[in-house]
Amino acid sequence: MLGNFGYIGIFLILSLGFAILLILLPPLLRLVGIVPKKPNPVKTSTYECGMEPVGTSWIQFKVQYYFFALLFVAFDIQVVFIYPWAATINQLKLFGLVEMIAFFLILIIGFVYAWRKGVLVWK
Amino acid sequence: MFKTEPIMINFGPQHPSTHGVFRMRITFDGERILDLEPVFGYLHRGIEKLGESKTYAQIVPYTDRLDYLASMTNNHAYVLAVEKLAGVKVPERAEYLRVIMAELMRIASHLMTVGFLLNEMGAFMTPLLYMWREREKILDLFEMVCGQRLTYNYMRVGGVSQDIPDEFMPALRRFIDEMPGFIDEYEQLLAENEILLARTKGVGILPPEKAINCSISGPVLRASGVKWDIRRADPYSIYHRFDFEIPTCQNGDAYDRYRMRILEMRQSVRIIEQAMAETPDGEIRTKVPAMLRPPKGEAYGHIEGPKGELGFYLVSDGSPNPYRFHIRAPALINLTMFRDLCIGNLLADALIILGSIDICMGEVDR
Amino acid sequence: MERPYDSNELDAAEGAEIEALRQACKEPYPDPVQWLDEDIERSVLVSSVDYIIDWGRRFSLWPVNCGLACCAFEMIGLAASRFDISRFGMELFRASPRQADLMLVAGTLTWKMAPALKRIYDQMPEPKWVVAMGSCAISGGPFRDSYSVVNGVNLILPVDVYIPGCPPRPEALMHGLILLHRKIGKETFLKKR
Amino acid sequence: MTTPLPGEDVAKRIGEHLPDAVTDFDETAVFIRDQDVLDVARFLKEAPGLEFDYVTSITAVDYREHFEVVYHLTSIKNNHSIVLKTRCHQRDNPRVPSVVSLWQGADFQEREVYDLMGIAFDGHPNLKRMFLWQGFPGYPLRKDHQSGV
Repeated sequence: MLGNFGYIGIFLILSLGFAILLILLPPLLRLVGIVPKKPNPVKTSTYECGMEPVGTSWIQFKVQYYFFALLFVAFDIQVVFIYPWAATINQLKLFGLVEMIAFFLILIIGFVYAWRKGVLVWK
Repeated sequence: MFKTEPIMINFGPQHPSTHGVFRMRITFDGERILDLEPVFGYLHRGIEKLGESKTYAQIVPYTDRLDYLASMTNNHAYVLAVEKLAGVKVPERAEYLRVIMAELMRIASHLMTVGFLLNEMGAFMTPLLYMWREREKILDLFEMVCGQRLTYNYMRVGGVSQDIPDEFMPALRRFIDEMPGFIDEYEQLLAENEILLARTKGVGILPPEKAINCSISGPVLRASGVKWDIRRADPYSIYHRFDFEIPTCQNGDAYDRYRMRILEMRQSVRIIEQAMAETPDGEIRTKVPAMLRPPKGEAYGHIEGPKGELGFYLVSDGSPNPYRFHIRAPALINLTMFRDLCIGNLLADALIILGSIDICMGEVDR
Repeated sequence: MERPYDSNELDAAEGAEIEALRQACKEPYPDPVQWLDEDIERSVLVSSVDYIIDWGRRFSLWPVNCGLACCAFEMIGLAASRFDISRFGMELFRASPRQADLMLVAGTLTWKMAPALKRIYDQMPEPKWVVAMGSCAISGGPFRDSYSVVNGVNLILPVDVYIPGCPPRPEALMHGLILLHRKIGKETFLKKR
Repeated sequence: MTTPLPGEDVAKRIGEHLPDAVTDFDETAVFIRDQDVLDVARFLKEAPGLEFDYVTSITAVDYREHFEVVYHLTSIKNNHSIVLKTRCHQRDNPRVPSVVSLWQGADFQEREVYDLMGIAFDGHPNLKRMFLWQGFPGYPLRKDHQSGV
C-alpha cells in the first residue's frame, strides 16, 4: 500500500522523466543517425522574413510591455489555483465556492485598477 | 518617461499577411509605427519588356498572370485596349459573355479580399474557408467555360475564345440564386461583429481629396466618398445597358473599405442577372488575323477592375507586336498613400490597412 | 523622421548580395536522389525502424508558406476545404521556416527574391525537402527570357519533386506530394552510417 | 462618358498662359517642352475650366532618337481627360521635372519610369530603383537593352 505520498512520488518521477526524455531526445537521435546533422552558419542566424536583420534588438523599448507581462502572470497563477479547486469542488461544498469568489474578487480589483490607470492602452 | 530607441524590422517578402512578396521596412517605437518604407520588385518579371516581343494574341496569357486573383478582368482590359487601337467590332453575344465573366471575377476577387482581411484580423482561416467555398463555385463556372481554374486566357481580340456549354446557364442560374443568401450570411456574421468593428472602425482614414490627389481608384476611392467608377464615368463595353448603382461610403476607414466589397458583390450579382437574361445567340468572335497589325498610333483602354482602374497603354508601329505595352496597375498606385496612413498607427492597424487596400503582387510588380 | 538605418546603404548591400548570387548560380543543383548510394539504389532495403521513421515524417510534412505568385492560390486552394491536404497531415502552412520541413516554392522566383528564398531554405531544420510547383519554379516558365527571373529554382536550391503546370491543378499538386511521400519512404539512415 | 478634350483647345489655353510651352498638339494629346512640365501641370490643375485633379498614368516610350514621357490626366470634377506628352532628346541623361509636388499619385509611377527607362525626375523626393536591385546593369525597357542579361 503506497499511501498518498507514494502516488505523488510516482507522479513526480514520471513527469520529471518525461521532461528529461524530451530534452535528451534530439541529441540521442542525432547520435543514432536518425536526425541528420548539417550545421550551417545561416541556419543559426535570426529569421526576419528572409532578410538580414539590421541593428541590434538589445534596445531600450517601452516599459508598457512589462505591464502586459505582469497582468498575464497574475491571471496565470489564478488559473493554476482554479484547477485543484475545480477537481475537488464536490468535497468543499459551499465553503469552496465562497472562497473562490473571494479569490476572484481580489484579482478583479487589481484588474480594474490596471484598467482605470489605462495601463493596457498603448500610448 | 523613459527614453526609448526606435528599431527597424523587415516585414519582408516572405510574410503571411503581406498578400504575396511585398516588403516593408518598418521603424517602430514599441508598437507605434514611426516610419514605413515599402520595397517592391520581388515579383518583377518584366512583363512589359516581354510584351514587346510577343504578338497581340500572345500577350493575352501574360495578362492572366498580372493580377492573378482577377485574370478575367485583366483579359477584358487588355482586349478592350487592343480593340480600341485596331478598331475591331465585337459581336453582341461576346460582349454579354465578357460582362458575365468580368462580374463573376469581381465577386471572386472581392471574396478573396474580405477573406484575407479577416484572416489578418485573427479569424484565422474560418471566414476564408467560407468564402473559398463560393470561389470554388465560380472557378467551376470558369472551368466549364475555358478549362482553367486560375489563368483563363479566355478572351481574344474581337470576342471570346469559346462559347459557353449548355449546362453553363443553369449552373450560373443556381449560383446567382444562392449568392445573395451567402452575402447575407457574411453580413450577418461580420457586419456587427465587435472585433471587426473595434479593429477597423476609424483605422486608416483616407480623406476624399487626398485619395484623388494620390490617384487612388476602385473600392478604396469609393470608400472615401468619391463616386468614381469607370463603368459609370466612362462606360466601356455594354455596361451602359445595365442598371446598377455605384455604392459609396462616407468616412473612408478600413471598415468602409470592407463594406464596399460586400456592397459591390451585390451589385455584381444584379448585373449578371440582367446580362444572363439578355444574352443573345450568334457569333462569339469576329475574324481577326492571328498576326494582327493595328495601324500606327496609340490607345489607352481602361476598365473598372476589382482593385481599381486597370489600364493598358499600347503604342503600335504597325508591326505585329506592340512597340510599347504599359500597364496602369491600380494595386501599385493604391499603395501611394499606404505609408501616410500607417505612420502613427499601431503595427496591427498597418496590416489591417494593407489588407483593406488589397494588393496583388503580380499586378504591383508586373 | 530619423531612421535607425540608411536605406540607400541597405539597398546597395542587398543589390550586391543579389548580384553575387546571380554570378554564383549558373548551373543547377543536382537533384538529391544521390543520398541513396548508387549500388543500393535499385534494391533499397528499408528496415522496420526506417519504415516507422519515414512513415512518421511522410505524414506530418509542414510546408513553409513561400507562395510567390499565381501558384500560391492553387496551393491555398489545396489547403482549403475542397481539395483538403490535411488528409495528408499537411494543413498547417507554417510562416516561420523553423517549424517547417517542406519548402513548396509556388510561383515565379525573381533574382531579387532569390537570396531571401535561399536564406529561408538554409534556416529550415533538417530533414527538409523542396517541391518546385509550377513551370515558373521549374524553368522560369512563361517568363524564361525575362531579365529578372531565375530560370528554375534548382539553380538556387536542390529540388526533390517538380510539378509541371501553370498553375498546376490541385489534383496535380496532390499527385506531386504523393510522389514526395514515396520518395521519403525510401530514405534509410542506419545502413548509411 | 469621360470626354477626351481636343488637343487644340487645351493647347490654345495653355498657350495664353504660358506662351512658348506648347510645341505641338494633335487631336487627343498636347506636346510641351520638357522644362515646362511642372508649370503646365500646375496650370492644368488649377485652371478654372480644366481642374485636372487626377493623374491616371505616367509612362515613358523610347522612340530610339528621343524619349517621350506620357501623362494621362483626368478631371474627376468635370469628367474629362487629356494626354500630355514631353520629349527629351538627350539619350545619356534624360531629365524631366517631377510633378509629385502637385499629385502625390505620381510618386511610384515616376519611380517606375526612372527604374525601367532611366529618365530622372528632378524634385522627386525619393528617386530610387523600385523594381530592380541596385547594381542591375542598365535600364531594361530601353530599346537598346538586350534582355536576359
